[in-house]
Order: sequence, then C-alpha cells, then structure tokens
Amino acid sequence: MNSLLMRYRSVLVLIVVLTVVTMLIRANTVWLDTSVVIAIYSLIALSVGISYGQAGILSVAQAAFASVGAYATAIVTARYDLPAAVGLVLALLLPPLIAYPLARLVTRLNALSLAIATLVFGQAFDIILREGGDFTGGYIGLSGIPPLPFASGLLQFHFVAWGAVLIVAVLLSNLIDSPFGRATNTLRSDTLRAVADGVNVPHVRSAILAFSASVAGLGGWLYAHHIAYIGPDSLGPSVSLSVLLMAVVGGAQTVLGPIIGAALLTLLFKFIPSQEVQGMFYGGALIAVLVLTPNGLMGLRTVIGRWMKSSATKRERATANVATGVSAARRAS
Amino acid sequence: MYELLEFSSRGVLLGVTYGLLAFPISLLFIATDTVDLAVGAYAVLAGAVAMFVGGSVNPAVGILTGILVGVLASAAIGSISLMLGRRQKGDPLVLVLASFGFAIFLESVVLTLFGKDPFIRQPFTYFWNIGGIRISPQAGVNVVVGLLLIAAVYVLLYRTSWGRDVRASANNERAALLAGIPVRALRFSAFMLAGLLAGIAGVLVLYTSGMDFASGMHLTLAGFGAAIVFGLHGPLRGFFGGLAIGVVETISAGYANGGLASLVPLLFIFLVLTLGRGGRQGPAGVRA
Amino acid sequence: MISGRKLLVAALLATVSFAASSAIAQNAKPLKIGLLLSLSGPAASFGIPERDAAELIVAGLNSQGGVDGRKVELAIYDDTTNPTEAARGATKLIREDGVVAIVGASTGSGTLAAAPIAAREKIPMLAPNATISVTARESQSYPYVFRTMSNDLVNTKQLYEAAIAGGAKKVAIFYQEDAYGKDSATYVKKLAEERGAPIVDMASAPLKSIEVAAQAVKLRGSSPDAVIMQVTAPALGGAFVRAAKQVGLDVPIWGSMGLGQKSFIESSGAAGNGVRLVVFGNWDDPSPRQAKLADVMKAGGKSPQGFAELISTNGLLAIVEAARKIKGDITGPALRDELEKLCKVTTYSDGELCYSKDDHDGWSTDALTTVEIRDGAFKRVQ
Amino acid sequence: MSIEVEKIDVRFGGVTALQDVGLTLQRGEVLAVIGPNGSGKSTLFNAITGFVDIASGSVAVDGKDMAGIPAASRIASGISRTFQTPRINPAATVEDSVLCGFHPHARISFWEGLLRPPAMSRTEAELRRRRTRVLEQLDLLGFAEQQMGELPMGIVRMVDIARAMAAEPNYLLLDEPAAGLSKTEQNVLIQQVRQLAKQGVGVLLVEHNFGLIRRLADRVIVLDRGKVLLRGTADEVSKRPEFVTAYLGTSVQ
Repeated sequence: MNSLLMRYRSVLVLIVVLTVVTMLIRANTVWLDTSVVIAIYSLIALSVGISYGQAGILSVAQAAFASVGAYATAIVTARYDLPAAVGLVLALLLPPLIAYPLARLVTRLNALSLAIATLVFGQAFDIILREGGDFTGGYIGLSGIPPLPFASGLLQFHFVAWGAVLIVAVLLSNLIDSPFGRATNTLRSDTLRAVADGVNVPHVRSAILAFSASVAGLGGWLYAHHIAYIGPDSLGPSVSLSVLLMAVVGGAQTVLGPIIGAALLTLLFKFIPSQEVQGMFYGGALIAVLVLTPNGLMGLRTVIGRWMKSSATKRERATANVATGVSAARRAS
Repeated sequence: MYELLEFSSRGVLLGVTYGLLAFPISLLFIATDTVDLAVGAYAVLAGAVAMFVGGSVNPAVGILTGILVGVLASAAIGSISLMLGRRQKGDPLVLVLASFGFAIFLESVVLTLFGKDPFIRQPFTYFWNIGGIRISPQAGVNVVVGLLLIAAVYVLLYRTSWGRDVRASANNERAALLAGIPVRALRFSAFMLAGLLAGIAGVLVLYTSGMDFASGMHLTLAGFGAAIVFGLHGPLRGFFGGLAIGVVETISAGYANGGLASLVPLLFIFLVLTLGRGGRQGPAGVRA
Repeated sequence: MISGRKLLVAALLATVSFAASSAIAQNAKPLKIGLLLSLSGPAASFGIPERDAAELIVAGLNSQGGVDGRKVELAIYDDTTNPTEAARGATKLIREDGVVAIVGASTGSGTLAAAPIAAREKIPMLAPNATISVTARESQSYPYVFRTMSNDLVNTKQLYEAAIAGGAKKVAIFYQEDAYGKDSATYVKKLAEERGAPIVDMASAPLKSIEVAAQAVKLRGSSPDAVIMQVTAPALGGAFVRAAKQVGLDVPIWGSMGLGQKSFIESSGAAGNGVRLVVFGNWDDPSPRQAKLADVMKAGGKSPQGFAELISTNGLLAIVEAARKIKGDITGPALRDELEKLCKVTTYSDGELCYSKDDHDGWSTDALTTVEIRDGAFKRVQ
Repeated sequence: MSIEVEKIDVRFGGVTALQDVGLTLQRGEVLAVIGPNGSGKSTLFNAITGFVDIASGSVAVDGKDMAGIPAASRIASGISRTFQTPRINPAATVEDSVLCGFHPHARISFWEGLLRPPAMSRTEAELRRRRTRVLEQLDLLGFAEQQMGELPMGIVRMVDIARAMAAEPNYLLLDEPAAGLSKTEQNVLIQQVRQLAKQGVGVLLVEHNFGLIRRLADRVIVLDRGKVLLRGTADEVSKRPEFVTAYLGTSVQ
C-alpha cells in the first residue's frame, strides 16, 4: 500500500491541486481558457519529460509530433465529418509511427547531434506542412475544426484536458516504476551500463520516443478541438523550444516538473509586460533557473535536502570523527 | 553547365559566411565539449553595434567596438558555464539550454537598443567581373578574412601551448587537472575566443548581406549545420562544411522551386548526420 | 382632472429622469474596443505601429467627447505572432475586458485562429490582413469578420497590371515562402496565363534568407523584362534587389505593398533606385488624407512607417462610425449589423470604405497608389 | 557447454589490441586472465561480450556463433560482466542498482510497464525478493537504501558484482573484482565465486591480485601485448620465467 502511495504521489498532488484550482476558476472563462492551454502545453512538455527526462533523448521536434495529431484530427473531422474519436485514434497512432523509425535513425547519435537531427527534422516537417497544398491547408492552415461533442463548454473541456494529463501522469508513474523504466533510467546516465544489463538500447530509446510522440499527439488533438484552427505556426518549431524550456525549468526527470513548467511559463507570459524587453525576462529567468537548480524547480527539493543534510553532517562530523577514522583504517588494511 | 559553375562559385562565397560562423562553434566544442547556441546572437550584437557606432563615430571604431562587445557577451556565457560546471557534472545539455536562454536575452537587448529595422552596410557600389560572374568586392574581403582566420585558428590550436592544453583538457578533464592545466581558465578563454570569432563573423555579415535583431538563431543554425557536416572535431572541417552547405543551398535554390529548395539543404544535413560517422556515440550502444 | 394632470407631469418627469439617468449611465460607461496585435515576434513590425496609431486616434476622439458622449477605451493583447495566443487573446478581451469589437489580429493566421471565438461570442473582428481566406464566405466566422484594407487579390492584380502597363511581356516572379508570397504568386501566374503571356520563371526564398543571389541568377536565366517581388519582409526584399543588381539582372523590379517601408529603402541601398511598388499608403509623399494621420502621429511623438497605421485606424474608425449609428445598447450583434450597412465612409486611407452583407472586404483598387524609389524616398508615380 | 574463443584479432585504428587469442571457458570452472596493464585483458572481455568488434576469429557460446549478435542480446542470453571501473549512477540506491541487474529476467514489455497489469506486480514482487537474497549473499543488506555515490569503492564494486549476479548468468566475467576490497570483502567474494562455480557458472576473471587467483582460479591465461604468453594452473604459471619477466614492475603477491 505504501509503495502504491509512493508510485502515485505525483498524481495525488496533481489531483488535489486541480480540485482546488477548479473550484476557484470554474466560473471564469478566461482562467478556464488559460487552464486548458496549460493542460495542452503540459502534455507536450510531458512528452519532452518522457523522451529527454527519462531516456536522455533531447528531441527538439515534439511540437511537430503534436502537430501531426492536430492535423490528423483536423483533416478527418473538419473535412470528412468523421467523429473526433477517429481523430483521437489517429492522433495517438500516427506520431509514434513517424517517431519510431526516426528514432531508429537518430538515437545512435551522440546527444548533441541527436538534438540537431530532431531540430532539422522539425524544420523539414514545417516546410512539408506549408507545402502540403489543400491537404494540410498550406501556409493558411485548417479552420472550422468542430468542438468535442461531449465537451462543448469550457468547463467540460477543462476536465477533459486535465483528465488526459492525469492519465498520462499515471502511465508515466507506472513506467518509471517498472523494469522498462529502470532500464530507461540507466541508459540515460550511462549507455554502456545499460548494455551490460542486457538492455536493447536502440529499441528502448525508440519505444520511449514513440510513446512521447503519442503523448504529444494527444496534446495536439486537444489543441485542434480547443482552438478550432491549426496552421503551420500553431505548433511550429518555436513551440518545440518553448515546451523544452517548460520541461527543463520544471524538472524534466519528474512527473510533475513539466506540468509545473508549463503552468509557470504560461502564467509568466500572462504577467510580464509584453514589450520588446520581454525576451530579457524570459531568457534571464531560464538562465537563473538553470544556474540555481539544474534539475529544474522539482530539483529544488534535492538541492534543499542536500543543503540541510550537509549542514547537519557538518555538525555531526566533529563528534563522528573517531568512528570514521576507525572504519577508514579498516578499509585501508 | 556555365550556370552550374556560377551557382557553385556563389555557393562557395555564401558558404564562407557559414564557415566563419562554424569556427566558434567547433572551437568551443573542441575546448569544452558543449555547444553555445548564442553564437549567432553575438554575431548580431557585434553587427548592430558596429553599424550604430560606425554610423555615429567612424566605421573602423564601429567594427572594433562591435567585436569587443561580442567578446564581452561571450564572456558572460563563459561565466555562466563555470557556474554550471561547479554545480553540475556531466550533462552538457544544461549549458546548451542556458546558452539558448542567453540567445533569447541578447535578441531582446538588440531589439530594445537598436530597433526592428534591418542592419546593413554596403560600402562597395561597384562589382568585380571574374570570368563573367559579377561579384561584390566584399566577397573577396570575406574570403581573405576567412583564410586568415583558418590559419590563425590552426596555429593557435596545434602550434601553441594554449592549444595543446585546450585539446588535452577537452580529451580528459581529470587528467588535465592532475597535470596542472588550469582547465577552468582555459574554458573561459575558449568562450572569449569564440565570441571574438563570432563578432568578426557578425561584422562581415553586416557588410555582406545584413541581418536584423531576429537573425541570431538563423545564423547559429547555419553555423551549426556547417560545423557538424564533416564532424565537430575540427574547425577546418567546419569551414569546409560551410562551403559544402553554401553550395548545396545555392544549387538547390537555383534548380528547385519553392519549399523544396529550402528542404534540400535540411535533408542534406539530416542525411550526413544520420548516415555519416561524425555524430555517432561509442561503439557499444550503437548496434541494433 | 387635477389628478390627471398630476399623473401626466409625474409621467413626464419619470421619462425625463429615466432618460437622464440612462444618459448618465451611457456617459459613465466607456465604449471598450479590443486590440489583438502582434507586439512581439516576427510580426511586431506591423503590430507596434498598428497599436501606436490606434492609441493616438482614440486619444484624439476622446478629447473631442468620444462617441456620443462615451469615452472610447482600448484593451490591448499581445499575441506574440502566435495563433494560439491570438485565440487566447480573443477570449480574454471579450470575456474579461468586455470589448464590443476587436481590431486584429496582425497576421492572417492569428485572425483565423481568433475569429471562430469572436463569432461564437458575437463580437465583430476588424481584420487588418490582406489574406484572402480571412473573409471566406463559407467560413462559419464570416458574419463577424470584416477586412480593413484591400485584399490580396485586388493588390496583386493591381501590381501585375501596373507592371505590364509599362510594356513588359516576359514577367518573372520572386516570392517569399509564406501564405502571402505563395498564394499571390500563384494568382499572378493564373492572371498571366489568362492574358496569354505566361510567367517566364519563378524563384522563392524563406522569410529569413540573407542571401538570394542564386535566385536572381535563376531568374536571369529566363531573361525576363520585368520582375515582380511578392515579398513583405524588407530585409528579404532588399537582399533580392541588391542581388539582382549584382548578378546583372538589370530589369524593372516591382514590389508588393509590404515593402512600402523605410527599412526596405535602407536595406536595398543604391540598388533600390527605380524600384516601383503598389502601396496602400506613402508617408514620403502622402495624399491629403494620409497627411492628416501623419500629423496626428507626429503630434503624438510617433512617425508613421508603413501601411500598418492606416489599416488599424481603418478598423477603429469603422467601429466608431457603426457605433454612432446605433440608437440603443451598443452590442456585438448591433455593431455587426451597422458595419454591414456602412458605405461611402472616408478614413485616413485613400478610396472609400464600403461593406455590405455580401462584401466584408471594404476597400478596393482606389485605395492603392504606385510609387517609385528615388534618392532614398518613395515618390508618387502619376 | 562452454564459451569458445578462437583466434580472435581486435584492432583499434592501426593498433592491434589482441592477436590470435583463444580460450575455452567451461561452465563450472574459474578461469583467470592476467597480464600487465595494456596487455588486452579488458579488450578480451569486450570482445567476448560484443562491446568491441573482432577483426577475425570467432566467439561461440554453448556452440552458437556470436558473430553479428549485439552486446545486449549476448548479455541477455546468459553472459554477465562487470567493468574495471564500476559504471554507476551515483544518485541511484544500492537496491535499485541491483534491481537493474534483473533486466534479462524481468521480461516485462513496454506495454506492461505502462499499464501495470496484476501479473507485472507479481513479477516485481518476486524480483524484489530475489534482490534481497542477492544482497544478503554478498553481505550488502546494510547498505540497501544508500545512494551509490556515497559509498566507498569496495562496496560499489560488490554492488556491481551483485548486479551481474542478479541476472543469474551461465557465464560471469569479472573485471578486477577485488581491487579496493577489504580482506573481509575479499573473503565474501571468494566464497561467492566458488559457490557460483559449484552451481555450474563459468567465471572469467581479470585480476592483478595473484594471491586471490591462487585461491580461486582453476586455470590461468597470461596475456602480454595482446598475445597469449602462457596457460596453466596458477602454480605452474608462477614458476615460469616468462611470467616473471612479463610481470616485472607489477604487483605479484
């Protein structure tokens, strides 16, 4: 029972926070709208958390996968009048179908080359979308995407969007606490170690990138039905970078980190003065977070923990000197 | 055929710019094992300062001030890298992300101080006619500066004790520390040198094609593409990578249409990266 | 009788006091208009002057008593040139700020993302975009979207007509790779085919390109006698003009209205001399009406830079004009109905505004002027 | 049932790291490889486990040629190894590190990891029980919840061995397992290796500590500059003059 609590503690925290926030904002359209946008960005940022935080694959193409999901549902619902559920299936399946072979190609590369390869892929995908003619709506994009039939109001959509985030959070919590997740975690810090454990590294990395693409696709599906419009600029390469920042600022290796990052940066955008100096705030905040807590805001817990521990050990050290001396002598012999 | 020759030679001239931007990127990679995504932003900053100081004082002072500001900006990210290095061992991607934040920061600084209009200087109003191809004398300046920088970087890396120490500490930081090499000071000086090279590249871009406040990321990516094509481990390779990308870009713009022309250089980089040997990691993880 | 008279007086009094109180209420409650513009990101070069002009016009309006005694108040939202933010901005402006109409977004894709929300909330959007699909009849948002300038079909046709009026037979096109560039290039190609003088060659470049000599060489290969540039980015336009000079493509160059900015002249340098544009406004040599807006802006400490100032004030003035015609409450639907009846209204632009049920485009060819770059300035061509 | 290495060559660029090396490791025996630094011992490990490519020759395990079989599959099929410098994640706890060693036996797919069906929970519980047993055997239970980065090298090495044992391999390749171990720890190690050999595991050992080799190894192979110099029992080898020459300047206990 205790391990169950441990495994799902992030999910529980999320449920509590969501309940409180929902109570506060349930009647305010603007905040509900903001909340839905945060949920959508959370999903795409979680996809970064899965690929980068878990497996160390710094993919700068996550928005492209979200775009695949959004375009898929836009094309089948707005053009062919198919139900949004068909769009959902496509949004969950198509991105991994692109991501898995892509991953087999690029995950052999070192971290930096891999990041550049995905960046190039994202930009190439962007051009393909723009050149897609009537099929993708070209540079103009596709409008008139119908709302979800079961969530036409903002409050319902808020529940659907955060429900999706919760499901992903549960799945990710499961994965982290499984042999597959342990293998992923090992290969993130040390590929050779993972190979020596018998882990099929290319397969694990590709499967993780495919899963993350599917999560991004889910975000794209929600995006399309919420905004009712999708164009090449909607989920373009710059969004790939923003969600990367969200995940890193919040803490890419944790379940809650990307969600915190998404909420924080979206709200920051709402409150900092929208002027030419905006970039200074944004860039400065990012550097500050990285310098102060390289593992993101969720990493603050360990930073604080270590600080408290070290000040405690300093106090203990004086008294424990004798004991350590003895054990050191024993080891040296 | 003649047309192809003209496209290729113009591609080489365009590639010189990319090659110049590749210098600081591969140099930093050799010295510190990381990539600074703000390199293009230093170039833009240097170009903007060179234009405004040059316009109000005189061009030579402008150019020098511009390059100096580029160096100062890179010193900032150098300090950040030292701060990160102390706290965080291992993950070089954290610095990459921090440098991205710095690029956003600098872009905003340039926009606030110098405005949104393009920065450009065009001192030459005549052209050279070389074998029927009309070329701006500025292209000649770029080639000469490019060759001089190749020579200087080569001498610095392979013929001075600084270069030997830099290569040693990049190879094995712990061993270098044990050998008494001041690794942190070297890292910092490598960032400054990268800022210097980026500043020079920025001034040349200002005098060649011009730029605006938002060009930084485009320049970084152009330089990165150039640096990575033939492997990040040699600045000379980076220069020739720049030439290769310039030629591919020009030929595809000359013969293909619309988006396809922009797609070809991207696919070129992607294929060289994924099929080539340059970017692979160690032997064990790679086999399927 | 007495009681009857008393009743009448009481009734009169009541009516007067009711009218007075409602007049006071009207006075107290300002007319809120939303500006949904790109104040940062790539389209900031449009969004910032759009905002500046609108703010100065509103200040002027209010100092003259506003609209029927009501002050006009602007609520501003920066969409950062991002469609997602444009959609969020529309929701915020309508729900939180309670605007009755919106001017924006700065980009066509921003408008397309925000328009469905405005239409759902029944709030008119006055779109400062030339993008054709913004006022597509079949769109569900159509009833609530109005354009504040001539559309791309009109602009492009005029540019092509002007280019061939000079006697050009073999026309080539250079366009930027975005919605505007690609669609208008395709349209000119179609126009040329209909006239039996097909376009001889086309070349293009991404918006951020810094070097387009290869494209100029490509066009030179088909030896055209005029080149049309479908470009809005001044830096890219300047780069092409310079490249054309360098590679020896010495033919008349015609540019689209987006290039009608000072920075285009600067980035073209000496090569820019003689380049002609078909523009929506010209501040170097303004028409009398445009000169008035220039005065307003100069009085406010800003100098006009392109056509952005004209198209945002067009939107604002259309809203104000429609609001003045409304007798009762000024609501989104009421404004929409009045907007559809606006015709023969003059603003600071040339030509006349005329909306109708079947035409939400408003401005046409008469708003356009042909100019030529001479000695670092745009001169009107008669 | 054995590992058969036949006449393998390994080259790095122009340098030949191994030349014409062959050996046979039976299940249930302990074979030690010794030689001075740079003689190719670790390269031999890497060649057998597929961490480096061999230029010629062959490696066969239980009669099956390993050519073209990637490292991870070789390990998953029953060869475990440790590293000369233990590769650890300093943030992981000892118990989690050992749990990672069970990977070849976990047999849990991506989907099961994601959806966590009841069957997976049962497998996990079983793995945790086996982990506790391995920790107990190597006398590591006391460190179970500590982080790897906070432990002395001797313990880290033992955890690494525990991780390799967790896979329940048929062949165990230990690269200098005793370096940095205390006498007590060395005794635990020797006892465990003997136990494993008795259970039928073939153990290949790279070791400098000749005293340990005498106590443990059935046979010894001496490598020098990438070639096999000598073969025999520890006693036989230690009496040969070539051995002494090759070992001059290195520790012979």
